[in-house]
Amino acid sequence: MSRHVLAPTSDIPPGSRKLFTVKGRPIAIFNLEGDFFGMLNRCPHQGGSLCEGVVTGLVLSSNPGEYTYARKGEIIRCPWHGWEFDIRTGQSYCDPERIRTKAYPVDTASGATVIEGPYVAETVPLQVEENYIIVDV
Amino acid sequence: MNLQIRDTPATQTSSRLAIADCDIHPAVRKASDLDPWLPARWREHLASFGGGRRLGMQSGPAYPKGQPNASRRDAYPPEGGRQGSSLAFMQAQHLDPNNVALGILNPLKSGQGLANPELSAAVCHAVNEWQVATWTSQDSRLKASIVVPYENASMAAAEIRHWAGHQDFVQVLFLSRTAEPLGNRRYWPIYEAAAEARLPVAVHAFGYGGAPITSTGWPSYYIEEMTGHAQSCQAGLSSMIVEGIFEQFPQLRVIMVEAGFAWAPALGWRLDKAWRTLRAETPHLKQLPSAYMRRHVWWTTQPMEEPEPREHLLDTIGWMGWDRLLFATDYPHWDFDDPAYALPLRITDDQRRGFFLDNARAVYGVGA
Amino acid sequence: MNIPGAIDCDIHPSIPGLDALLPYMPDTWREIIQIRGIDGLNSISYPARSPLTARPDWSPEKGKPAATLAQIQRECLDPFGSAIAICNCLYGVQLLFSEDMAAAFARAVNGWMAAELLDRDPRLRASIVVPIQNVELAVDEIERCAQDPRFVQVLLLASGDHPLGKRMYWPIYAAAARHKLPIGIHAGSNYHNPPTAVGWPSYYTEDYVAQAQAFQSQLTSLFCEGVFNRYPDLKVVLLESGWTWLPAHLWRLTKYWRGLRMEIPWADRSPADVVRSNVRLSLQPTDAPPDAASLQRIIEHLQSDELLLFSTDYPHWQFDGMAAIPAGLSPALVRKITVDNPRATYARLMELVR
Amino acid sequence: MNVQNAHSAAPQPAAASRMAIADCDIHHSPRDFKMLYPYLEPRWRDHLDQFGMRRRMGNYSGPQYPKSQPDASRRDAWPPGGGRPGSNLDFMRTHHLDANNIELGILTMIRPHPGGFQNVDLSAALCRAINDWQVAEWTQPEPRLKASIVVPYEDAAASVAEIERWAGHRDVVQVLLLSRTVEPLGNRRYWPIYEAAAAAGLPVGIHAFGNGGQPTSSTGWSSFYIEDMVGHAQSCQSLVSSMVLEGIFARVPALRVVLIEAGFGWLPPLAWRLDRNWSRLRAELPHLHRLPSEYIRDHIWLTTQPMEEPEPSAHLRDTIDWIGWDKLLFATDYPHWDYDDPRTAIPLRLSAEEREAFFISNAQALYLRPQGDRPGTPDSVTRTRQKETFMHTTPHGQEMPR
Repeated sequence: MSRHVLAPTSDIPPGSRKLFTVKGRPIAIFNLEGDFFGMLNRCPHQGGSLCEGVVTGLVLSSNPGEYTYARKGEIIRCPWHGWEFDIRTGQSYCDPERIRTKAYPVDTASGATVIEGPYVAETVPLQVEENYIIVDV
Repeated sequence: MNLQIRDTPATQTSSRLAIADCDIHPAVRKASDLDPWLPARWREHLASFGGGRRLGMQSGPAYPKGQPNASRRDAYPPEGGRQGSSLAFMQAQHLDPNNVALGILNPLKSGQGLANPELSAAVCHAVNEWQVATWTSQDSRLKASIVVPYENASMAAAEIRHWAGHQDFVQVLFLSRTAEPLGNRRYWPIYEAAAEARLPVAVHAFGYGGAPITSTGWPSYYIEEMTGHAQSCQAGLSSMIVEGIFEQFPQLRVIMVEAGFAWAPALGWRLDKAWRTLRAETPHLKQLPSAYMRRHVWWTTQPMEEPEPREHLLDTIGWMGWDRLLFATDYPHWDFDDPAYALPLRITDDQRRGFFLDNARAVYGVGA
Repeated sequence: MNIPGAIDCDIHPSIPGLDALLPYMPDTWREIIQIRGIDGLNSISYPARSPLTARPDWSPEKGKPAATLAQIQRECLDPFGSAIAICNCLYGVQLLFSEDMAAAFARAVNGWMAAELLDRDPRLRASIVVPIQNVELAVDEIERCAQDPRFVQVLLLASGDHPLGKRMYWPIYAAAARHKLPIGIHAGSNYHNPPTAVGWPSYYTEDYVAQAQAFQSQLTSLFCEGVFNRYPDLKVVLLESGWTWLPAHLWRLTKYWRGLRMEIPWADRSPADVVRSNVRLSLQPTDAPPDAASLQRIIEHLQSDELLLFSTDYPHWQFDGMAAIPAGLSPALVRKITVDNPRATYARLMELVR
Repeated sequence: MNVQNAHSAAPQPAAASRMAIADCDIHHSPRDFKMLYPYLEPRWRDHLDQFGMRRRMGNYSGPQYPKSQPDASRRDAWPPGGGRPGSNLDFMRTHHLDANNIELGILTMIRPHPGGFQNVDLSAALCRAINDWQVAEWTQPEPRLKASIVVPYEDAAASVAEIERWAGHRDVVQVLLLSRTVEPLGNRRYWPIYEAAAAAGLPVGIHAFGNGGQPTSSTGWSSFYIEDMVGHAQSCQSLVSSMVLEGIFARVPALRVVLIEAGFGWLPPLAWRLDRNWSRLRAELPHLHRLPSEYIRDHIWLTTQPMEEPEPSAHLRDTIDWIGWDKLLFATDYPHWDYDDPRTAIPLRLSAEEREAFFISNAQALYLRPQGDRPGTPDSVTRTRQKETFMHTTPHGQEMPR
């Protein structure tokens, strides 16, 4: 496993996402209110590109006919079959234990730290005053 | 409605006006009466599977009737059997005392509307044979209707062509509640065959189309079903007019049977009004809808509407035309109209004769 | 077969005729029925003489099959050795349009059942026929009959005016749950809708085959509407459904649940889980190929040995002789189907069986 | 679609290295409905402008049950230049045909399929227009695509005329109906359509959906879209029963039927149920000379999407064994949301022969067979296997009327 510097945090403002390829793997990075999360961009069902799905909340119900809306912006729906995944964990809503897309730990670090290493920065130009998104792959 | 004390009806047949009764219901005494004309394959089929229709009950009506067999309690033949099953008793109770000069037989439970298309055709054919053998050949006042398996047009047309030209058959019979509205093209081959045979098409209320009696679902009570036939028949007649069968078959004549008639003027007005606005949708129509109605459609009278004051009915008939109504009793059913009481109005002799007899003779082409 | 303690979960006594019900009706209805000349309420779901309606050796010369206690004992209870048999009366009460008339007929059918059969053979139990035309009246009838522990289930038909999951029907489920009564859904229709989703067929055979599709639709509805979320202990028993359609149906329903869960957010368990906890199916007919190997595979597809409940479907002609249990089932599974599963399903059965 | 991923995506092998496949359910549509107008007589353009389509349901446009995604489509299938998914041939080529190495794509027009419109003359006119449009704008520019002709199926005579108009056209490989009809599809009103299709050597495709005016179940209208979708399996079971039992396959031995987008897992239990009940009730159906399952085996094909997804997935092999590996036609349903991806759709390890049959050769055999060479019955080997799986012995004697 190695740590990869993906982009400045300012590239992915809160509520947005971006797709990267790291070690040949497509990884989608999401910014939820300043926290960053990464998941393999492949739906475990049939391989749909999750990053192209819609970010939604979760409609829940404790009783038929009652609707509660929770976790606004924290769920990604596969653009093909609409399966719902928790951006924070990669778990599917319907069957969280068995159906999940791989989650990758994401961190942020200051430019100064990053320049110290040991990170794989690939093509990202680094600046001391910036913060960077780091993923372990 | 029936509160007024009426004159005692005339008792002497000879002194009474001869009438046509355009809706008489003959019945089989027992199911096996049809056996002579039903191939063994279908007798066995009926014994095993019955005659399934598009309703849940194996036999009998969807809505329980008001009286057994929906018939007058005084109409059981003395020799036994159900009401309407004895020619002798029908003659004695109805044809002779009411001076019926022309009686049109409309058999119900005749194989029409059975789900199995070939069974429907086979039973209809047997019923037609039975009408001749049991009724019209025994009493020349009676004329028969060709019952046809109308949900299968090619079979129905074949049955019409089989009987075309037979003196005892004066119309083709449909039931009103069909699988699709009556103007639909699936039925056109039947109208074509009827027009070709110069036979009017009678549409008798009832039937087994599988759709609820109202457009808003199944009501709860028999009274709602009975009242509902008027709405159902308006829908059927609108369909025939708007889909253009009278343009396609200019010789076609249609008789609405046992659906009442007082709804006809308002329906005509509504059709005309809507068509004036919407006629781009139906460019195949060349005249006002009411004009087709006026020219191609007749109504039997029973169950007569009974407004108060009674004279309002004169307006209705005036709007429809005195040549459009064909008197009918619905014998032996419980909602029978007695000719002595059915039209207690001051009208001209011509009107009376047309209403009770001449209109029927004209439409059926049956002379004096 | 003759398995000690077997519980036959689906037999069909016939109401001998309309006259048999009159003693169980109040004067008003007795007179109305006579004055109006009402026929017996016989549904086209089982034409009187169709080969399926009664096995040849269970078809009397005169009268109806399974219409007397003696017939039922001689042809069904004694030879199969069942400890208990549950009577599901398929009289056409559900076909009626008048809610009040339907309620009167339902009361009469249940009254007849208790007096003519349950009182006279301790092996018999029955399902409550309800006037589903009016949910309040149906609940009243459940409350009335539930006082008698020999009524062990509420009986509904596979096709009616609306899908059974609709909330309008939930008071029925509340009453059933209150009294530990499973809901038995039996093949049949009130024919207020066409018997298939594509219209009216020409033949009876199509109608009967289509019953399996009706059960599939009802299972979809019960799951999607969340009936078991609200009534987690409620059991639904699909009676005379053919049952081999179940695995394939669950595959499809589960697939769509994964994609459309947000439409029915209360659906928090997979359809297969819900079926395993809440739905049971009677054994006859078993719509399977004749080879035991295929049947084994189908059973494996069920992924549970708790779903099937033994039934003869007497007097319907589903098998010959004593072959009520299809060949090839393991003895352990036969024991589950015939004894353990019915006992686990019908809570009220155990109150009397001990 | 705020994501840029030009160089990313899953590591896909180049199209050239992937197996060529057939996709037997691709949904194209005009970018705008009015793009059909040039193919339509002025009388009907005016009519549509004023009166709309009238399709035996309440909604003037759109579906009865709101879909789960816009236009019921994959979110990534909207053409970059605008227009609805499936409306841009160039984008379909790069996004789907090239990417998935589709060698044979069967177009199935359902957006709209006018076959069930209440006004039968409009239905016929719009069917003609759609057929002219799809040949001119889709199959002629793109030879990998073949057309299914839409026909006004509630009017058999008009349908026959349309079939005869296209018979022998190299771009036309199928006659297309929808599944939810006014009466069950085995009803005699539809028989002239089957006879004409068989005479023209064309299979009849029956795609799930449509509005016959009946509720979506035998027990009335359901509440939810998921019920509508799941319910197609029930509707299609009923229509298969109808076609088999009402005797159309006995009457037209050359008829081939393809059930499209209705699933297939339900077919074996249905066949068992049909055989079982026919053995009991066959006195009602003397026009049948063989077991229902044999008619099914010889005359019915099914597209695969939406694939059943049992767990464990090995159960799917049983199902396909029961149906026959020669009867399934791979389909994606592109661009719809319940699309099946050819890379992941079938969760089984297939032999080379199975893979070939499933993904392409079954479709080629069915759709590309030269004129006049109709398969009346499949070869005897598959038939024998069939009998072992479907056939139910009759309890009262083994003899089948022939």
